[in-house]
Amino acid sequence: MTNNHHNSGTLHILNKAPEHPRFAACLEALSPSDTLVLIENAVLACASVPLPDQSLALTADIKARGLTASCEGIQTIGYGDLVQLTETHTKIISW
Amino acid sequence: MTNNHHNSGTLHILNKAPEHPRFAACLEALSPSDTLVLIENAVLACASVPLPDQSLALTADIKARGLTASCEGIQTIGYGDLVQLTETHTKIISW
Amino acid sequence: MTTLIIVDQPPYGSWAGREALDMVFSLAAFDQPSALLFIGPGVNWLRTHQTPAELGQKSAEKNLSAASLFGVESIFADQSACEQYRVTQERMLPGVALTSNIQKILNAHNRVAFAG
Amino acid sequence: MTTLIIVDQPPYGSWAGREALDMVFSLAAFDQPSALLFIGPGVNWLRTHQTPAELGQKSAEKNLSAASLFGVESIFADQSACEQYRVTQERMLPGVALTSNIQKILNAHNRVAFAG
Amino acid sequence: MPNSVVYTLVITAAPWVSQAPQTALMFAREVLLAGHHIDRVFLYGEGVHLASSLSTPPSDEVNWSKEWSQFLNQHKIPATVCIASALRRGIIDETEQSRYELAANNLRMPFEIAGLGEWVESNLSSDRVIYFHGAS
Amino acid sequence: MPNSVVYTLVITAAPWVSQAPQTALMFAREVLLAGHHIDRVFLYGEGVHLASSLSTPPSDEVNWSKEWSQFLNQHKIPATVCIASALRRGIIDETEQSRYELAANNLRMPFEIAGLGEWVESNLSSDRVIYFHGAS
Repeated sequence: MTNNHHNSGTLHILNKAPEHPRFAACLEALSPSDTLVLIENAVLACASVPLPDQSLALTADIKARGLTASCEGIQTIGYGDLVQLTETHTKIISW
Repeated sequence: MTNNHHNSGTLHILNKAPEHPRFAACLEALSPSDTLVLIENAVLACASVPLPDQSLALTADIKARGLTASCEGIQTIGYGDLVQLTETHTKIISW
Repeated sequence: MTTLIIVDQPPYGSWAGREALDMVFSLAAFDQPSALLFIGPGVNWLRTHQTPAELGQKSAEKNLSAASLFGVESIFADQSACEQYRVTQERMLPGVALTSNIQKILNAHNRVAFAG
Repeated sequence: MTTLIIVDQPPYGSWAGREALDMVFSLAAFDQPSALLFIGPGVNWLRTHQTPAELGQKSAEKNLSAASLFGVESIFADQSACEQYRVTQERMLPGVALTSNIQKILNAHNRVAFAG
Repeated sequence: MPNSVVYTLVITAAPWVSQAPQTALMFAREVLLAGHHIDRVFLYGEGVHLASSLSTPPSDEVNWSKEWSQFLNQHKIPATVCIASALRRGIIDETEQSRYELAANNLRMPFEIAGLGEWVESNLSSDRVIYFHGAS
Repeated sequence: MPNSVVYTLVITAAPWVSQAPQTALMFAREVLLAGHHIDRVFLYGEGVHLASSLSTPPSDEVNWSKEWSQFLNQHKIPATVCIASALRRGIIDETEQSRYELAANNLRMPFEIAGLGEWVESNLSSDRVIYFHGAS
């Protein structure tokens, strides 16, 4: 999270629950060099579906939903880290 | 559509597109004696997914979406027919 | 004549679940029998250890815990959705009846509604 | 720098698609390059013979037909969604480019957004 | 009329977002045409926006709030807006305006603000309670 | 500051319906903390309800409209409400009130009503345009 150089991949910000059609659409659109941040309802995926390696999840949303124990396999970040990711990625898609 | 005696099955009114999780939930909940009415976005199912025999669809919604030709396999009804179905069914679920 | 209210939206991301609970609380306040059914991602309401302070929202868990106090007859949950979301027995609010037959629950209630 | 607006909601049942089109029309009005991508049930925007008079809504088909007049660069649609919803070539608005590679379309545009 | 049925209609989604208020209006007209009775229309959740007096769609579009209001007035059908849903969403009548010292009110006539108790009562007094939800 | 980035934030979903305005506010605070700049906040579609001056949640709940308004005032960030979205949904300022002869206005300060042209301009003048959508 600390490097300041620009990333050529796309930053995908996903806030939908895994059942929402846009969840699958987002995962299909992911290229290997992209980064995926799960926020809001999307963090429920940590407990339920396999996620690509380049996935991160917002800590506050995980804690709210009682998912801290279920999300041990995924890197969690704060709102400030999310800002930093939007700084290092020139291209961002909110799903 | 003309019988006036009460129907013991449930009338299901479904307005979600086939991708919406509630669409599948509704179809799973359908008992053989139930009736399903597709309205609004749900009429898109006529063009895309197999539907149970007890399905009806609202004509106005089909026409709006240019689906008249695609919906030939399904019985279509007007708003007045829908009212009549709510009259003959004592139990109704809107999905 | 028990009214069954279905919750299929998860907490925090939207208000739909809270508005479903308000319906159930109102029925109870007027001594009308009511029950709740959680399906799909709605079962995430039932997980314990929710700590939403950082989001600035009140706890959905506490909100729901009031249900049995307020006189809601039954709280049902779809077993396969609970398994899918790993809402296991030891991480689940007490008093929830798991079901693998939604159709049966729906047929057992005369009035069935979603909040939105 | 072309802005790509994605539509994944069908017409009439919600306003999301119309608000996506308004974004594209605004870009065009200010001479900014824009494109549209229809995915999922959003491809139902592209079907001809829409007659919504009975619903009291304006035609989504006519709304979209204005897109090329207003200077929208490209209209893309997901081929498999078109097949799923039987939006066949003879029942499709003219000027739509079918794609089987959404990722490529997204990568070709610097700014990509949904209306809601 | 022996076969007359008493309906309550509940609308939970907003105009210009969903088709729910439109479908509900088409349905309501046919209910009356069939000789039935509408006990009450209840707006809940996002549905409360239908009761805004300030909605101003383009002049070539139907104003669903106005259409509903005319229908309710014409047939003297009571229409209730859930108070908890309305306050959060900024749908305010004169009483709430003065209670909360707000600068304006925006509840369209003949809608009235009241609690979910009215919905509970409709559940008891109506033969059918029909819900009109949003599509998303 | 060589690494300062200029942001536009677009909110397309309403408070007390979605989490979008909350997430957007947390994000916006961190943008400023990181030394970046917010060029504009743009409310579109359902997001325009965030600009209602009449939202009155229960006193033990956060008032997201008020929180946003205080944040915008404190940091002198321009906030635009899309006029087409706002008029349909009954979010009205004094100008539109008199233009359409409406009984009230309900736009919360410092939000201003303007066209999508402001969004187009932000697309050109900002380094990043970040969207906050609803979850349903």
